[in-house]
Amino acid sequence: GGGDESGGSGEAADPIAGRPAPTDQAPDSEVKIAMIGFANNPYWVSVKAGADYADRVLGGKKGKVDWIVAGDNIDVQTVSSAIRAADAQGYKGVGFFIAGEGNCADIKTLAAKGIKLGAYNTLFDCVGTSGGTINYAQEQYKAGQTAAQEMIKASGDKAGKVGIIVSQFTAPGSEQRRQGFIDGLKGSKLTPVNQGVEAKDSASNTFSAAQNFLQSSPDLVGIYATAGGPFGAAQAVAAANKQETVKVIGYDITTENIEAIKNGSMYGVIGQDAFGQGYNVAVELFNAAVTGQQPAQVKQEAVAPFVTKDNLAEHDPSTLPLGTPGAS
Amino acid sequence: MSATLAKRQERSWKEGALSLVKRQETGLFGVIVVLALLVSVANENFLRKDNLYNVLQTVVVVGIIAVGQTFVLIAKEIDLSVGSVLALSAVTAGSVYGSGANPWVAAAVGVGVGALSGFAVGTVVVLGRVSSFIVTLGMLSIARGLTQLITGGLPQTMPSELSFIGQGRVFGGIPVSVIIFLVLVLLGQLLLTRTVFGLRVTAIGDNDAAARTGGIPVAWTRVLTFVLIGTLAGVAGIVFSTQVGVAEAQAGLGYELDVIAAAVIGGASLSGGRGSIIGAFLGACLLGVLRNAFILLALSPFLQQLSIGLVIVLAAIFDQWRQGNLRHLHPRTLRQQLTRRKA
Amino acid sequence: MSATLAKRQERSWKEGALSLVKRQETGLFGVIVVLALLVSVANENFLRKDNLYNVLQTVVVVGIIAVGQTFVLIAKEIDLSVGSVLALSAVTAGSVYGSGANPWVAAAVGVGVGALSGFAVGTVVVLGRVSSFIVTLGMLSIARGLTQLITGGLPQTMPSELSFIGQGRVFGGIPVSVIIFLVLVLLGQLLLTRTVFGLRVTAIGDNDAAARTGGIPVAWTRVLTFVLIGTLAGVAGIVFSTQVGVAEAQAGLGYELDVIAAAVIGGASLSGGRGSIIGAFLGACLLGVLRNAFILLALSPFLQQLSIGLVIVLAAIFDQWRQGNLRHLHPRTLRQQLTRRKA
Amino acid sequence: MEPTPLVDDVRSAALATAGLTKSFGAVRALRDVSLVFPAGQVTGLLGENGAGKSTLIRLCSGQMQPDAGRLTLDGREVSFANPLEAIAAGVVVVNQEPLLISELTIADNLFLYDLGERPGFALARRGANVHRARELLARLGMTGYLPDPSTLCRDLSAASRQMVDIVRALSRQPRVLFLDEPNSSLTHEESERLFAVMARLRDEGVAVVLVSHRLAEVYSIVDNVVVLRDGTFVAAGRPDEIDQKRAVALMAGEKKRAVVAEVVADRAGAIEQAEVALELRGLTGEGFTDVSFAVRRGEIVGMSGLVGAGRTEIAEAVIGLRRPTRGGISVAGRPVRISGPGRAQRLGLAYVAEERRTEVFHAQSVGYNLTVRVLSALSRLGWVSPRRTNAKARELTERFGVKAASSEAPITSLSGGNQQKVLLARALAARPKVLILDEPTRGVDVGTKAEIYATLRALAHDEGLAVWFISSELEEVVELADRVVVVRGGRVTLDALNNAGPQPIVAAAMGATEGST
Ligand SMILES: Nc1ncnc2c1ncn2[C@@H]1O[C@H](COP(=O)(O)OP(=O)(O)OP(=O)(O)O)[C@@H](O)[C@H]1O
Ligand SMILES: Nc1ncnc2c1ncn2[C@@H]1O[C@H](COP(=O)(O)OP(=O)(O)OP(=O)(O)O)[C@@H](O)[C@H]1O
Ligand SMILES: O[C@@H]1[C@H](O)[C@H](O)CO[C@H]1O
Ligand SMILES: [Mg+2]
Ligand SMILES: [Mg+2]
Repeated sequence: GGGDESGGSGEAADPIAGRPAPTDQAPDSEVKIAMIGFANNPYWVSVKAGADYADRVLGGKKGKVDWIVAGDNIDVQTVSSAIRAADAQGYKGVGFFIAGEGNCADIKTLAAKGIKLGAYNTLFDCVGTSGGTINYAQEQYKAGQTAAQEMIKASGDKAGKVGIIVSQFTAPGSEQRRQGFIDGLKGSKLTPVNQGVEAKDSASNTFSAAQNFLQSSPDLVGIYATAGGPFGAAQAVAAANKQETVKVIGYDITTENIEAIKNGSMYGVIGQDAFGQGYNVAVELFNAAVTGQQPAQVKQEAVAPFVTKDNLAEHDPSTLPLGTPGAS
Repeated sequence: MSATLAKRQERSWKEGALSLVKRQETGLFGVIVVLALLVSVANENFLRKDNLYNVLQTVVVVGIIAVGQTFVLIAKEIDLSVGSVLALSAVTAGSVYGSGANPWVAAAVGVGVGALSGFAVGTVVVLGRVSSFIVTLGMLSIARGLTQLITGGLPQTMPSELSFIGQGRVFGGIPVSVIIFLVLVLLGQLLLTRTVFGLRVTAIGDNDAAARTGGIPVAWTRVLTFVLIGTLAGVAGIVFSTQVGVAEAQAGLGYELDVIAAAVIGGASLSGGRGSIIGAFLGACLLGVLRNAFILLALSPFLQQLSIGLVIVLAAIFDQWRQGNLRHLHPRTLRQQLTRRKA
Repeated sequence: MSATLAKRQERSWKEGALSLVKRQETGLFGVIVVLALLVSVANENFLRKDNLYNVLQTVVVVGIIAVGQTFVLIAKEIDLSVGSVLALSAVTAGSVYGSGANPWVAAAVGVGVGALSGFAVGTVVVLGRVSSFIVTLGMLSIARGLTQLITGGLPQTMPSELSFIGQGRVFGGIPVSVIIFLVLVLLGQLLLTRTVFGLRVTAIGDNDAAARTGGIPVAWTRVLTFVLIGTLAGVAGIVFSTQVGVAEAQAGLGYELDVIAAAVIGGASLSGGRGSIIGAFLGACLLGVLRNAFILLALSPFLQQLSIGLVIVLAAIFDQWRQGNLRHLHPRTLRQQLTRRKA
Repeated sequence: MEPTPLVDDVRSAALATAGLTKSFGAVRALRDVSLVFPAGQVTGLLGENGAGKSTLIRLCSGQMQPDAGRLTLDGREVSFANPLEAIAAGVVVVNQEPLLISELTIADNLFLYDLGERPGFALARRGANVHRARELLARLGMTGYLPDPSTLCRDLSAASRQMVDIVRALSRQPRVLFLDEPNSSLTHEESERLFAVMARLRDEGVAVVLVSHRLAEVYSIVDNVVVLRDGTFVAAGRPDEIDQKRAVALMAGEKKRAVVAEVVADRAGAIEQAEVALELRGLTGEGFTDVSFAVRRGEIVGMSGLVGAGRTEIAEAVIGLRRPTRGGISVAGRPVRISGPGRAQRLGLAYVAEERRTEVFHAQSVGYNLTVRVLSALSRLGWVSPRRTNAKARELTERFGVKAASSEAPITSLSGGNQQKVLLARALAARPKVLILDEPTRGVDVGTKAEIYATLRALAHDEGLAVWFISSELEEVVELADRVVVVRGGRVTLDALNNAGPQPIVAAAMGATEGST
């Protein structure tokens, strides 16, 4: 957990423009928000940064945001038991990475008890219908389609094969990105090598999967990685010296991916406002807990910029102020 | 005099009925109580009824299978395939339901698939004379592969008619799944200590030759033991998937190790013959309490993983110690041993 | 006559040097060749030099540890902690480097941590008399927990000076990691069959009592065996992490089962005393070829998992058969067995 | 207070064997044995270790199938495919090693057969079984012989375990009851109670067969004795026809005595001069007390005694596998402390343990088995030289006449006798000063035995090796030893030149009261 760190660096901070503003209403007593996440790839750095920043912003308003790492296996059960434990600890709001529709069962039971629940990373209709407060994420299917169009462009409209690497077939977000991509390729000269290979958000697994694709398909023109560790695929392409012919498209504006974009081994990534998944969700939960009001929209779509060498300057978090929309 | 003797013997029988399992279980229970008190000092939420139900609910799935694993370990075998079989049962139930079947039929088919997997494992172990470690290692892959083939990797919706199994609560808030778990633990303990089958399992694990000459159907008992754990994995699969309403292909990934840990912490011996269902129950609870405590105390989940590992090793060392197998660790003996080692 | 006898024995000794391991290995090699031919009919890329290197490269990590696991299995022990120890070594190296150390020192510290883990396991096994299954099950959790504590779950950058280990190629395209692997296999085979240590490992696994009576330092040899596999897991961790340039906390998750599968397919016996490093190498290759074939043939990745499970079970059954342990499966005997089972 | 009958439905029967024969590879354990075990009588089955008594019992009770021969029960020919069939017919055995489930209670073990007969889902009647067990014990007059039947067998002493097996056998309504050394771990008092039960069974018409090496006790109950030697039937008769002395003579055989006496007399002088290679002074430990004797260079000491006398423990203490609590050991005149087998080896002691099963590396080659103890000598810096290993293996196979296809042949492809030669060769590979052998020819055929004897004699008498062998075969001790040491109950009861034939050895081993009938 990060309660201790946020205590250390917890001097007050100003809200970020262009993001939900904390309510002016003052709560009677401290309002604790739990943000449940994981720690298996660099994507989480930004989510946690958002949650920690929200802690500093809300600190002056009797708000407190705790970052809780639920474990190392991202699945419905693990998330579910972390949500229930947060409830048992008396958190007024719980934000969590939604691992599947199954987590809506918890939203339903806890919302009925008056707890505010926020889901991030993937959009599900059930969040709203179960009484959730906010569901903040990129529209993943659409992102997949974007990736397909960029891939077609990048390959110069040549015919060829594309390798697909997913986190797990059972991870809904990753799966929507895969579906969107496959549908997006329809009608083009690009065809997927197969349905895809699982890499469990690991750069090393992504690396070996990419290697297999490079070897098995001499007509490979692209690799699409839907989840954590896409820079592993870039490494494989660079190791095979095929940056020119094989374009790698992945997700998340992380240090490692930016590095790969800079050195040319990766063509581009799609962002998903990971910072906002921590910050926006925490602030909205706080507001709802204090005011008792739901936000206008439960389902909120995050911006999903496509970042390449050409527009990197507008999206590089290392050169922009913390929390700038579009830079994570 | 004969009457008092009879009474004394009566009492000693009752004492004896417990003595088999006594020490490991009381030790374990003590550890859990101390841990719970410590945690509740730091966070008064721990001992809230809700949280305790919550803890129990998180151990249900591992615990149900640990009941079966205890039988398997007592029979001097092991089953590594339980996590995959759990998933296979769940997605089978989901997809049978998806193809239009009655929810109860779907659940029954799911559990049946678990039993069948166990039967397959048992048959190969008995007829192929292959160690169950290897057979179930293979089954772990096979069942997972089948699971993914069935689902195409996508979650299967579970019938909402069954959702009370995983989500329902009765008697003022006790989760139905917890009740199922407790009933299975009780039945398991009875099956182990009070039925012909249970004693057969103990016999074949303790002394295969004696069991054979004693006329016990050794091969068949072994097969049935695997059928039992397969069935329980199937039940766990239904509980697991109705908790969240969907059956996922990666359900139960890596659970085999948790299940074995629970059974071993509970006193089951890898060398067969010994084990206790109540012990396995407490073992599963200890793991659950540890996990919950780490979340409640806002400690790193990584420390949690580390300490679970330590608990497993310590439980095993404790078991060796209470069996008097650690006398060689007396300082004097140790010195001798060390000099001899160099010899 | 004595001279010709001597010559015959000379020759037969050399033949013999192979004979111990011969059949499992030739059988395995045959299976791999047939499989390769079949795949190459469907996809001519398979037999391309590049692809073969690629296959080898994907098996390097599992293969290196399988060398150690073979020793451990021969000593009648098992090590489930290898995947976690791999990760621990890798992230230790990464974070030592991150704190400013020389790349080589970092790598050495990483490998050293692997060796130390092995030493810890071995010591508990020998002194605590706890089965290595349990100790390494605990270590699996402990090392993974440490790994995550060190990294906070985030990848550690590996020194680019070491990237040639995972990524470099020499002699016209042979990956450096493959060369490291092959050298370790060779050294492993020599260590097993040509050194006092290797022959002692065989002795303690084959017959612990006889080894003890024969003056072999049983406890110490056992500890060293775990140090060996720990060290190899450490080396594998360095290779693994330099392939991608980062050491991840979840590296090697679940590898223990792959490693055991490779060793067992290669002829190592869970009952100790038997096993072959070349066999383990081939076992790892078979798993690699299977995985590669499924990609090349664009078959479902799910079928792959299923068929790997089948291969594990079939390999074990084959092993039982060639040892003549399946005579009871003759139809007549079988009938008797079945009737007796009911008895 | 008249006890109810032990056997409810007495249909007394006699068991007869005709031409029973059984071989284990080259070992002919039983040859053409025809016998009758009459109903209503106790028959004592006598014979040296390895005479074939247990084999005979196994053949009669379905535990093994004979190579040839027939069984008749009550005049009807029978054959038992497994022990259950034999039990069903009333032929029940109390084995030398009780087969119990340690984790179940005494009651569970007494009614273990129930578990096979009743359906698996049925309740196990554990409580009822405890009552049944108490009743059974009361009926047998054995309450108090055992802890309460609800006790786990894991917590029982060796004697109680033995007693559980006995009670279980009695509960099976035996018509023919074999007791294979049932009292070896029982105290005198416990044996007497057991004998009282046997007497009652006899009176109820059961055919009781008793194997025991405690002759005095046997003679206190038997109606008949049968003597086996080397797997053959030697004699049968009433105790007054074959008294204890005669039985010992029949069991031991009379041959070779003269020859041996001469040989030993010949060498006695030379040996007395030789220096002491190994000496035990008052050695005491678990299983043996105050053991003192010496082995000189060039001398073969044969250690005799009954199974369980504690000889193995003495040897293991000398070799460093056990820790003596008192007393001392000297090697070549120097007092030494032996911390483990490695140390013993460096002091020039070599040891071959009694069971081949515990000594052979089963999955390995002949060459490996020959050289495993001298790896250090065959290696440089930890690397073993295949050339030198090879040469060593070849030298050893030739020197000891091991018949193997090659030194790379699996050890399991060798006959038992050749495996035994491999073990002997392995022990000698390190060129020890003292060779300690526990049962060196157990399960070895006659021809190979002779070869092994010749080799040992040559090593001792020509090369000055000190040999100490333990043997339960009297003939072996008489034939091979220069000096005999007899152990009984963990104490040395005889230490003398081997020139008086078998009788004093048997007497010292069994503690038989000489001349009593
Ligand atoms: N399963 C077996 N395999 C090989 N040889 C055997 C086997 N069982 C017995 N023998 C051999 O057969 C011979 C007779 O053995 P048996 O056990 O019948 O002797 P015994 O008279 O019961 O001796 P003891 O008094 O030591 O119990 C011995 O030489 C023994 O080594
Ligand atoms: N580990 C032990 N602990 C306690 N008692 C033991 C142990 N091992 C053996 N004994 C007992 O010590 C006595 C001597 O047994 P042992 O087998 O050594 O005799 P032996 O003379 O070597 O017989 P054998 O003819 O079988 O070689 C027996 O009564 C046995 O039950
Ligand atoms: O893009 C994100 C991250 O890559 C993370 O690995 C898990 O979920 C995906 O949606
Ligand atoms: Mg016998
Ligand atoms: Mg002995």
